[in-house]
Parts: sequence; C-alpha cells; structure tokens
Amino acid sequence: MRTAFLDTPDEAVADVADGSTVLIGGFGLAGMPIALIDALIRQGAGDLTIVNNNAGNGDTGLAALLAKGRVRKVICSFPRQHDSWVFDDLYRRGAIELELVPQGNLAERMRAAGAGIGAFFCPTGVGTPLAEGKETREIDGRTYVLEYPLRGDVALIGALRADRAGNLVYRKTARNFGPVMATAAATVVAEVRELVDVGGIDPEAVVTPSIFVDRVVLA
Amino acid sequence: MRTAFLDTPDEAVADVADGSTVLIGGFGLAGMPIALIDALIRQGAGDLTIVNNNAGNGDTGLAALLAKGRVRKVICSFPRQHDSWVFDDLYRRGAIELELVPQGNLAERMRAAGAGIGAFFCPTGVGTPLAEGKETREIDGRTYVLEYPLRGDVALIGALRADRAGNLVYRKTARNFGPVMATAAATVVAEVRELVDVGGIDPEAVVTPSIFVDRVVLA
Amino acid sequence: MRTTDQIAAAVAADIPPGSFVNLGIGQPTMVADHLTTESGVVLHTENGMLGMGPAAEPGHEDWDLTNAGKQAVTELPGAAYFHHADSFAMMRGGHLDVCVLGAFQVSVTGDLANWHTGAPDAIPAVGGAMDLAIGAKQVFVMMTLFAKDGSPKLVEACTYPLTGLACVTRLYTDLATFEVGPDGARLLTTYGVDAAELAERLGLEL
Amino acid sequence: MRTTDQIAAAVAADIPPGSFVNLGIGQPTMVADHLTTESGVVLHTENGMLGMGPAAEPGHEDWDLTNAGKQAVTELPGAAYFHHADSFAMMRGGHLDVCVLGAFQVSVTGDLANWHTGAPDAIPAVGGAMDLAIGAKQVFVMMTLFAKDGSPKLVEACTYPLTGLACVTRLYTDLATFEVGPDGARLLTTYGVDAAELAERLGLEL
Repeated sequence: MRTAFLDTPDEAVADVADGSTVLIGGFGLAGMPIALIDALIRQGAGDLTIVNNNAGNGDTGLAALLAKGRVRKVICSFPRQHDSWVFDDLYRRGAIELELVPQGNLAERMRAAGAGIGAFFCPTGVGTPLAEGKETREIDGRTYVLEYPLRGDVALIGALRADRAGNLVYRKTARNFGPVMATAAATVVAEVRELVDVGGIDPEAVVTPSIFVDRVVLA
Repeated sequence: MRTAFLDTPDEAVADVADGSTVLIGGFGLAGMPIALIDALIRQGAGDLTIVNNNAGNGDTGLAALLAKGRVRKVICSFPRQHDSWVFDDLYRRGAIELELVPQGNLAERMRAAGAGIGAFFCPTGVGTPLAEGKETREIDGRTYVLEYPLRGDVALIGALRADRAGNLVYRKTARNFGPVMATAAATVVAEVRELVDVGGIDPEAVVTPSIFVDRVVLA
Repeated sequence: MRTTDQIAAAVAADIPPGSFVNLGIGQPTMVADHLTTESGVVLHTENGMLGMGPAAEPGHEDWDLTNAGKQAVTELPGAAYFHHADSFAMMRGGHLDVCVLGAFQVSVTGDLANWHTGAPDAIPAVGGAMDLAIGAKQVFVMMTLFAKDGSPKLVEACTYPLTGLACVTRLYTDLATFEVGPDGARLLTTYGVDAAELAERLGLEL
Repeated sequence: MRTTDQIAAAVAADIPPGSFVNLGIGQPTMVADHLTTESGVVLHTENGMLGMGPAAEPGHEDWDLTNAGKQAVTELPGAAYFHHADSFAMMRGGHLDVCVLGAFQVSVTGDLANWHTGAPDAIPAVGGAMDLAIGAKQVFVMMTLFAKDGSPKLVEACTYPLTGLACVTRLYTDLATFEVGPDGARLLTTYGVDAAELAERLGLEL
C-alpha cells in the first residue's frame, strides 16, 4: 500500500505495541532516526526488542529508551562503546538481554527476512562462540553456519530525502542499515530531512523504493 | 585490484578459457553486451556454460555463439521465445544441455555466490518439478528448497557509463542482471556506452562499485 | 460470458487502491488498461522497475525500457529502477500486494500450473512465474474456464506440472469468478451460465 | 624493535598497489598514513563506502560521513556508497584484497582472537571483525608480539575466544614479521632480537 505522509513523529509511531521487535537504523549517530526514537519514548511502548548496530550512546535517543526500562532485549553487533554507560549498567545488573550478532550477520539476516529466504549457510563465525550450538555444514570444502532471518514488527529509519511517492535516498555513510531494515519490517517508518514532489528523485538513484516505505515524517 | 580499461572488446575477452562458465547480462536485448559476445565468438573459446535469462534471440549475439557450437550448457529461466530458433533446434537435437532455473533463483543464486553464502533455503519452486530431488525443510511453518550459489569464471555485462575508477551505472531496465553478475564472477568485463573521468559519477548513485569491475571497454 | 477485456476489467476492479501490482505476461497485461491514475496502483515489472507506465507509442520505443514480455514500455513519475536480485527479493519477500497471472490449470486449493504443459517435445520455460506465484500477498489468475478441448481448467488437482502450491487466491474466468484456497473453490459470480450447470460441467462441488 | 608507526609502514609496504583494503579500528587505521596516492589503494569502510579518504579536519566534520570507528572521515574522487548488506556481502564474498586487523592472539595456523578477552565481567562486542576475518583474500594482523604481562600473543592455539579459524596470513609485530597458515608460523624478519631468542621466548619452533 502507498506511503502515508504524517505531520509528526508521534503519529508515525502511535501504534507500536508492547512486545514489538523494533529495527532502528543508524551506525552510531549516522542515520539514527532521533525524532522517531524520541516519539517512541513519549509513546510509551515497553517490553521491546531493539535491533540496532549498537546499544545506545550517551543519554539520548536509544540510550534514553533503554534508561526508561522499555527494552527487554537488544540484538546488536557492538554494544560496548566509550559512551554506552546506560546499556553497560543494565547489562551488568542483568536487567537487559543481549543477543550479540556479527555485524554482517545482522545485515544479512534482515536482508533474508526481506527477501523471503528461510535460512542461509553463512561463512561468518564458524568455530567461534557466536556459532556455538548452531547447525553447521560443509559445502564445497568450506564450513558454514546456518543463520535465520531477523524480522521487525516496525522499522524506524533515517533518510535524507523522500519524494511524495515514498521513494528514499540517503546521505553518505548515513545510508548504512536503513535500506536493509526497510525491507525487513511489517511497518516501515522513515524520518527524512527533505520532502520533495514526485519527480524530485532520479528513478536511477532511488535507494529504497516506495514499496518498502509505509510512513514518512519530515523531522 | 583496480579496473583495467581496454581498447577493444577482443582484448577484454582474450583469456576466456575453454570450459568456462560465462555469465552474460541482459534481459532479452536490454543490457546485453553485444560487442563482448561478438568478441567471444571471434575469440573461439568452446565447451562453455552460459548463464543468461534467455537462450538467444534471432541469429546474432548469444544465438550466434550457440550456432557456432561453442556452448555445452545453458543455465537460464526462459529459453523459449518466438525468435529462439537456434537454441530450440540444438535442444531438440540433444546437442545442448539446459538447466532451467526460476528467474528469481537465477538472480539469488548469483547474489549468494557474490555474497559468500554457502546455500540458502528458498521459497520458490516448492512442490514443482524444478525442486525435484532437492533438499527441502520446513522453517517457521513454511517449506523451502535448498539452493546453491551460481558462480561464473567470467561475467560479460553491459552498462551505460563507467568512470575512470571503474564504477558503473546502468540505464532503466537494462540494469537487470548486470549488477548481480558483477559480484558473482572471478573476472568481470563491462561494455559501456560512455566513459567519464573520475568524479563523473555521483558516489550516491553508483550501482556497481569499482571493486567488482575488472575490465571496461567502450563499445 | 465475459470477454478477455471484461475479465481484465473485473480483475482491475478488485485490486485495492494503492496496491503494488505485478501483471504477468500475456493477457494479464490487459488489466493495466483498466487501472485509473486515481487508483494509485503502482506497477512492478520483474526486470527491475516500479512505476511502469503504458506501452511505448510506436516509433517512440526505448529498448532499455521494457517489461517482462520484452515490450517497450514507459516510466511514470515516482518510478524506481533496481537490479534483478532486488526485484525478485521484492517479490519473494512478500512485498507485492497483488500479482495477476494466466494459467493452464488452477486447483480448488489454489495450486497453480502455468509454465509447462508437460508435452514431451515442449521446451520448458519458467521465467519469473514460480517466484511471483509464491511471493505476492494475493495471486489472481485470469483464464478461460475450459480448455479448447472442453476440459475444465479449474480442477481438484492439477495434472500439468505445478508452478506453485496453494498460492492462487482468486480465479477470474469468462464464465465465473471464484475464490480458491484451503477450503476449496467458492463460486462468487457467474456469467451466462447458472451455478448448477457450471458445477456439473466442472465436475466439482462449488 | 619497531614502533607502532613502523609496523604500520611495514604493513602498508606489503599491500599490493591497486588493492581494495579494509583497515580495522584502532592501530590498523595508522596504515592509511603510509599509503601513497600513487599506490592506487582504495579503502573500504564496513559502514558502506569505498574510496574513503583521510580523517576530516577538526571543525570540518560531517557526521554523515564516518568510518567503522565512528570518526569523521572524507570522501575521495571515485568513491561509492552502499548499504550495510551490500557492504558485508562485499567482505564476505571475498572481494576485498586485504584487511588489516589488531589481535589479542594469533595462532601459528592463522586462527585469530581479537574480539573478546573472555573475562566474565566484559561486555562482549564483535562488530564486523568476524566478517572481515573470513572475508578478505588476505588478513594481515598488526600487534605487539607479547602482552603487557610478557605472555606471547603468537601461540600454538588461541586461548581467547576465536574471531575466525585459519584466516590470518601475515603477522606484523614490534619484534618480527611472520607468515602464518596451514604449515605453521614462518619468521620473515626480526627487529632487535635474533631468531633463536625469539623462538625460545615464544616457545615455538619457527
């Protein structure tokens, strides 16, 4: 169904349910949908599973969501950063679950969810603690680990620009997880810096086609 | 290694060996690298396995390569067309092998080869003759077929424009299989209509980054 | 009895406004003629495009811009191009709302046979049919209800090689429209024939 | 004995001209300072870019343009951006010529441990290390040869949790450079220490 254009980030996340899995774009702050995360904090949904590359920085955005006790579990590749004190404290107190996933698996598992792949044999992590207990198989002389799709109920992503058809483009390395998450969630909400008329994005340069974008908000 | 810029299509395919698997871009004529195919015909390599969506049209290009008896096997999704008489005749005479692959599997198997995936559970073809004899598995209530990567020794693709760094962009639906094949072959040769200086392609709009492109020829 | 054009119009009328839709090659392409701009329906073509417009005017063909049937088409404002793996990921990942396909046979539980007659001398060709069959949220089939030899094409179980299992949701034919699925075939409307007669000719309970 | 900067220079000198290279976070980023424009080496960053340039000048940071360590960097002519799945497909598909990583331990057969000390109170974080370890055609490691407590970091078998199996090809340290792989460790050069002494301190046959 066609993209809806909403006036506020609060409307865009109004129906996020308790217990949802929420994919949140960004690599550190680049591409992080700050306005949508702030709206999600105001909205109040809890018991969330959050998928992001990291586990929050400083006291704002994702870290603030964690600090409010809204997050049951974080699925990420790199929680530990110099300013990840909110997560660090919750984790050390046993107050939050962590599923640590190699960054490429994080991306590929969401890509699989978006592409209808049921599972895939993956070269990353073989022989390491992150593959323990997982099915492995030797194919063509190389060992692979079986990995499963990672789906979201909601994806919150940041993009540079949307056209009024709902197509998105990103800016530099702020692109990162946005286009992948946009394929992997039942409802995809994009926060953009610019909104242009239909025809304002070159069809050859569209990164996320409108079919993946349910809601857009200018923020 | 960085992209080489060659003067003629003949130089670009000079080292294709007998028995190679050659991925050839294009969907019908759109994106078909005609000059490279013609050079491959002159070059003389035989016993080839060709991967293309179709199996040649009329008497030129891929059909001409088939007519010369250079192709042992075609891997494609749609051989039968109104003008596929060269293939049709070879096939009916038992003079060529056919591996028929659903079009999405063709694309996804090459994508897997390029992305280091060992095999993947795929929803397409379940319960059909094209999945006969293949491993299946039920995952999360749905049945999938296990499919394996499809790799090329060489990929011959057509693109609109290359910059002198080796980045490529395509034109409209002539993009089709080119970007996927460029990730899936040991040696990737692109035939382009325009060659521009470094800086002549917007980094945000690059479709095939230079890392995938071994040789470029203006044709 | 409906003409092919009337069947196409019926399919178009049942496509929800704002849907992302793939029209298979052959007769399903006629559905496009019955979709209004106001419907907001966006057409996908498997060879890498959303926002496909009508066929190109003769003499104005751009052979870099074709549909799945390799006919020259046009681009609408808001279009996007992408490569084949992304295009089929879009299908297979369940992102299309509707696809419309032709068929040799459809079973009452929604199995589809539309790629191969199984004739020994036939050259098989599947294209994107299997991916579309299992990918779209709803699969509409349009076909004549009976083959030229009079045999029914809506059947208990397909005898032709399958394209996909339990994938068709609606069947639009010259004589009737059906829902098909886990609970069997349900007759929705008939055209120039009554339900009892149709059930008898099909040899099915409807 | 080599300084970290000298180790970085040695790594840079061994990267073939025209290579596509990923430099891990931390010390490996220093390799960039020793790569000349003439080398034609192109830098990849896991967060979606080829053609990465030097760190941004203070006051000129663009926070939409960062490296894997989330430092502001710059874009060179001929750069390309792509999303995370494409970036890691590029790694995992074996398209990078070289990656340079730091390590806690490397085994003589090329096993790598560089993501987790295994300490019970440590918060584990892996990032892209496991993908890089198994993806690049050659994996170079730079590290000090001995830990602060004097224990060797080139070992028969890693005791720290592994990042990847049999993936490292060369090891550059303050005291020596080694080839590692299926045939074990081979000493290439030493710095301020002789081979016999080094073998004894490492407890390895070299």
